[in-house]
Amino acid sequence: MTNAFLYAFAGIGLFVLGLHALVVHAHVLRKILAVNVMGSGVFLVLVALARRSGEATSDPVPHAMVITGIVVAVSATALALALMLKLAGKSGEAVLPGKHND
Amino acid sequence: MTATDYAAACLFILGGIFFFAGTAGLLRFPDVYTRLHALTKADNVGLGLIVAGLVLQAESWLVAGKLLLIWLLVLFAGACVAHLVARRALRKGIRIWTE
Amino acid sequence: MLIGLLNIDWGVITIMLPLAGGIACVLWPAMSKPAGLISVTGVVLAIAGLGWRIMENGTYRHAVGGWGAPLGIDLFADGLSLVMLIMTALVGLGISFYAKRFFSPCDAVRFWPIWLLLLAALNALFLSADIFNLYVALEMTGLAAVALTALTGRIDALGGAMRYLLATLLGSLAYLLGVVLLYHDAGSVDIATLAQRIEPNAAVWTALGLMSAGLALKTALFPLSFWLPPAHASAPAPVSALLSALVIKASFYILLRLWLELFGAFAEGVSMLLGLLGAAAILWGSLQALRQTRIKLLVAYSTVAQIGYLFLIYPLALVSNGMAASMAAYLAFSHALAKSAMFLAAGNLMQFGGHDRIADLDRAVQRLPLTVAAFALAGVSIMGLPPSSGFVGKWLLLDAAMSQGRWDLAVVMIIGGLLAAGYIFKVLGYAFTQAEVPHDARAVPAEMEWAALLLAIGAILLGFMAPQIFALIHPDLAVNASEAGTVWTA
Amino acid sequence: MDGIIFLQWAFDAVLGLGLLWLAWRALNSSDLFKAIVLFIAFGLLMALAWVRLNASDVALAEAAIGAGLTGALLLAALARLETMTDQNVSGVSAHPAHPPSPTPAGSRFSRGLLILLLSASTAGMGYAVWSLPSYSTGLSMDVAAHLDSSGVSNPVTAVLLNFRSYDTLLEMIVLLLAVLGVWSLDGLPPQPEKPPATVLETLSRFLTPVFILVAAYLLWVGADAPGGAFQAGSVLGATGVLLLLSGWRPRARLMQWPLRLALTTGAGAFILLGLLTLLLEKQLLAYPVAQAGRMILLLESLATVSIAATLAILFLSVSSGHKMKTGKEEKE
Repeated sequence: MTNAFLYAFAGIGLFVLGLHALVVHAHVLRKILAVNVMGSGVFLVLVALARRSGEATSDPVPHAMVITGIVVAVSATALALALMLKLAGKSGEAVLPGKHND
Repeated sequence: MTATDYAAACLFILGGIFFFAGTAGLLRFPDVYTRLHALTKADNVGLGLIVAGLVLQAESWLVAGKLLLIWLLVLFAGACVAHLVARRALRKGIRIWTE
Repeated sequence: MLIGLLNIDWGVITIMLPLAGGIACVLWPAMSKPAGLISVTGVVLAIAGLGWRIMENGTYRHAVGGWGAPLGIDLFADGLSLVMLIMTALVGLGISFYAKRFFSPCDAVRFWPIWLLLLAALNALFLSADIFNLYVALEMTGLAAVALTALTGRIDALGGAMRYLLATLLGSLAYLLGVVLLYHDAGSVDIATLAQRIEPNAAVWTALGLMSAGLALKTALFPLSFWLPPAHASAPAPVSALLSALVIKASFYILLRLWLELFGAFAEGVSMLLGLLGAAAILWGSLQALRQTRIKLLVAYSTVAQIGYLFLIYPLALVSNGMAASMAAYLAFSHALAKSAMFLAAGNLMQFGGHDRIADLDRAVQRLPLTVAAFALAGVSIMGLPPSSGFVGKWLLLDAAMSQGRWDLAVVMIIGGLLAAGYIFKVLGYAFTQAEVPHDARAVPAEMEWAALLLAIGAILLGFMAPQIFALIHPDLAVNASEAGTVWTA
Repeated sequence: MDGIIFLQWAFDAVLGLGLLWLAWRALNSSDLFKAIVLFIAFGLLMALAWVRLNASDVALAEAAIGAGLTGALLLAALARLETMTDQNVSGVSAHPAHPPSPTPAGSRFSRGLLILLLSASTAGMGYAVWSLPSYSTGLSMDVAAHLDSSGVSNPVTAVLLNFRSYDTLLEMIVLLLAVLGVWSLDGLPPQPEKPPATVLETLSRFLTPVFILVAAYLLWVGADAPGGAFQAGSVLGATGVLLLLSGWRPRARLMQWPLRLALTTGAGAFILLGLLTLLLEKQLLAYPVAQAGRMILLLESLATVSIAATLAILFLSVSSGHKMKTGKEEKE
């Protein structure tokens, strides 16, 4: 079942696209989107590779892990958005203040 | 393949054509109102045809009922959301396209 | 009676007690402070119980749900986990008593539940034997730490917390991708099972790279340390102490555990790289600390430098002399005590003068003698002067470097010590001199001064405890360590 | 049947490329609103990918949480951000365009270096995935062997609520931490309330009972089929979001201890049950086989309440300055 590898490669592509956006963009909302895309990529690799031995074996453990991961991701996103709003409320823009050699 | 399978396949293809037309309309129509028109009309019928095809193949009445429920919910939500989008567009003062 | 106490499953209690305490704080906010103090004290007792059990029965293992690895999740504790837990409990206790007086009632209601959940997350992390469970514990730790960083709501704290959150999420995701590769390579997420099955192949090497990079980012190893100074310097003082003393040790511990159990056997080249980055961290962090004009930023950059020492263990001790676990645990413990004392002392100085500008300390030594003493004693350990624990830890590293002919690393360590002396005496010097503009001074509660001082004294006393700590982790190597512990008297 | 296999291949390839293309567009479009809408579309395609990978449980969770609630949170945050930046700083306008500005340090050289590094790591990770042993059953055999004594017949639910229930306990704490973190940031200026559209009100009035029914169904069916606490909780949470959008606000008394109880009940039930089993069975969260099904249903029901309350309250906090009463108001 090589189709599983197709999704696994797509997952790696998403991870790298997200990483690129996380580094390149200054706006915090874009960085939050980027982290979410990276997370989706990791989850995709996790579930897709569980199917690489064929249809017969469906491993439920990665599925459960991804559900856990999705819930962690939405929690982190909510906290990040609230922080961004508070930061924008104080500084007037949603970018990270002061560059520290990054 | 049995006769119902062929009938279902025809319904799927027909539904697919409606989806395609709706999407083409969404991309090609000139303003938000006509696009909404293309989207909701075509998608409702398209989804209806596909649901009809699936109902033909359904194993039990329970499954068929659930499929119908899905279609009704999509119809309802689609109508409401289209209304909301159109109203917001009108409030924002987006002109209706006229030739 | 005593045997009954021994049978209690103390390891589970160390996690469930602070969780229950945190939930109690959410349900009854008015009871936050007493619930918090009771939970933290309870955790200290539970860890004492766990330590006793480990000394009696050997390593601790608990199959959650009764399934056992690899299907279920195992809790596991050996000497290394135990020392990290003791570090968390003692430093956490000190910081809790400081926080009791530090926060206003409305901040206290927000601080205690998050701190208790953070404590539970740290205990869960040090007790976990499952790499996916470690990911969940790591995310818990990260979210709690970010929430605590932003507690003041000041703009610098918000910026620091935002940067910290993005860095910590990126680090966790890289770690998780490593977990994914290991699971699909070896079919398990249990560390012991993985250790039997893992062979050095492309997937394992990639997992090694991803996990090391992600955890190094979360531990703030130079040059991935950009997020640390703004976050640690802008948080409220007890939170800075928690972050620098405990939170960065969590990701460091996972990395060390993975190297000890899984990667250490074949990844010598990468350990050299980690060591070089550690050396760079010592020099860069110390130089930056020397340049700072505010105490909290100075202490934060000092953390960047001290993390460097922790990573020198990889080339010096992981492969060659098998002392890596005990040296790392001892150094981490020593740094946790000294650094928490320093941040708490800095908090006292800020409360006292209303600012943390080093140049305007204005004879703090006369008005806050206990706080300045705490800073000085913690500084002795950071500089690595005898008889402090910092001396013993760094002497062991230096000894390992010289016996292996790594003169470059030895020189870096000595320069790092001199630079540390420079930045600590810079603060102490201003504490003795009069500022040009006299300041109003506000009273600092005695408990806050004593909390800092006791932690600093702990950092010194740990120097005398080296043989015991080493014996906990490597019973067979204890002789070696007792020589190390007594070397300064010779 | 070669035709079918080819069609499947083509479908998977188009879906994979579509995911990458949507992600790229979402991350690099010039308008933030457009970026978020593309991200939601990306989430829906992800749900489709989960279905293709035979992971229906994940597909449900992704559609409800990944695309639905995350999307609602993002849009609400963007709306607040725009009013806030418009009010506070005259020069900085959020709308219409936040051009995807490069970081100031981004010279052409460092750009090139970044692209080079990322391409190299893509190749490395791709090779690592490709070189994995081609046959692996993971833990599926272990799960299958013990499924009968887990109390449920849906293996994913068995893993989440029994074999690895400790992960789920910690995950409930992560959700609680998100709420505590958001609350501790209070003091945002409240969003002026807009009168909701009547259509939205009708919609929510009609859909609320349907959603509650669906949530209960998902919770119940989770024992044997795709579904369970997370899917049910997120549907219920979405109901809350819809009600909040149509102008409903919980009464102040409801925001006190009833809300606190709802937020903590899932984690609290896990802890109490854990301690009970520790006392009786000497193992944390080890259910007696005969009772396992009932205990899982109990835990899932309470977890559903907590998840729904958490997601709805996160949306409320992000979308309006409507903050929860923290203890300090109670004291003052």
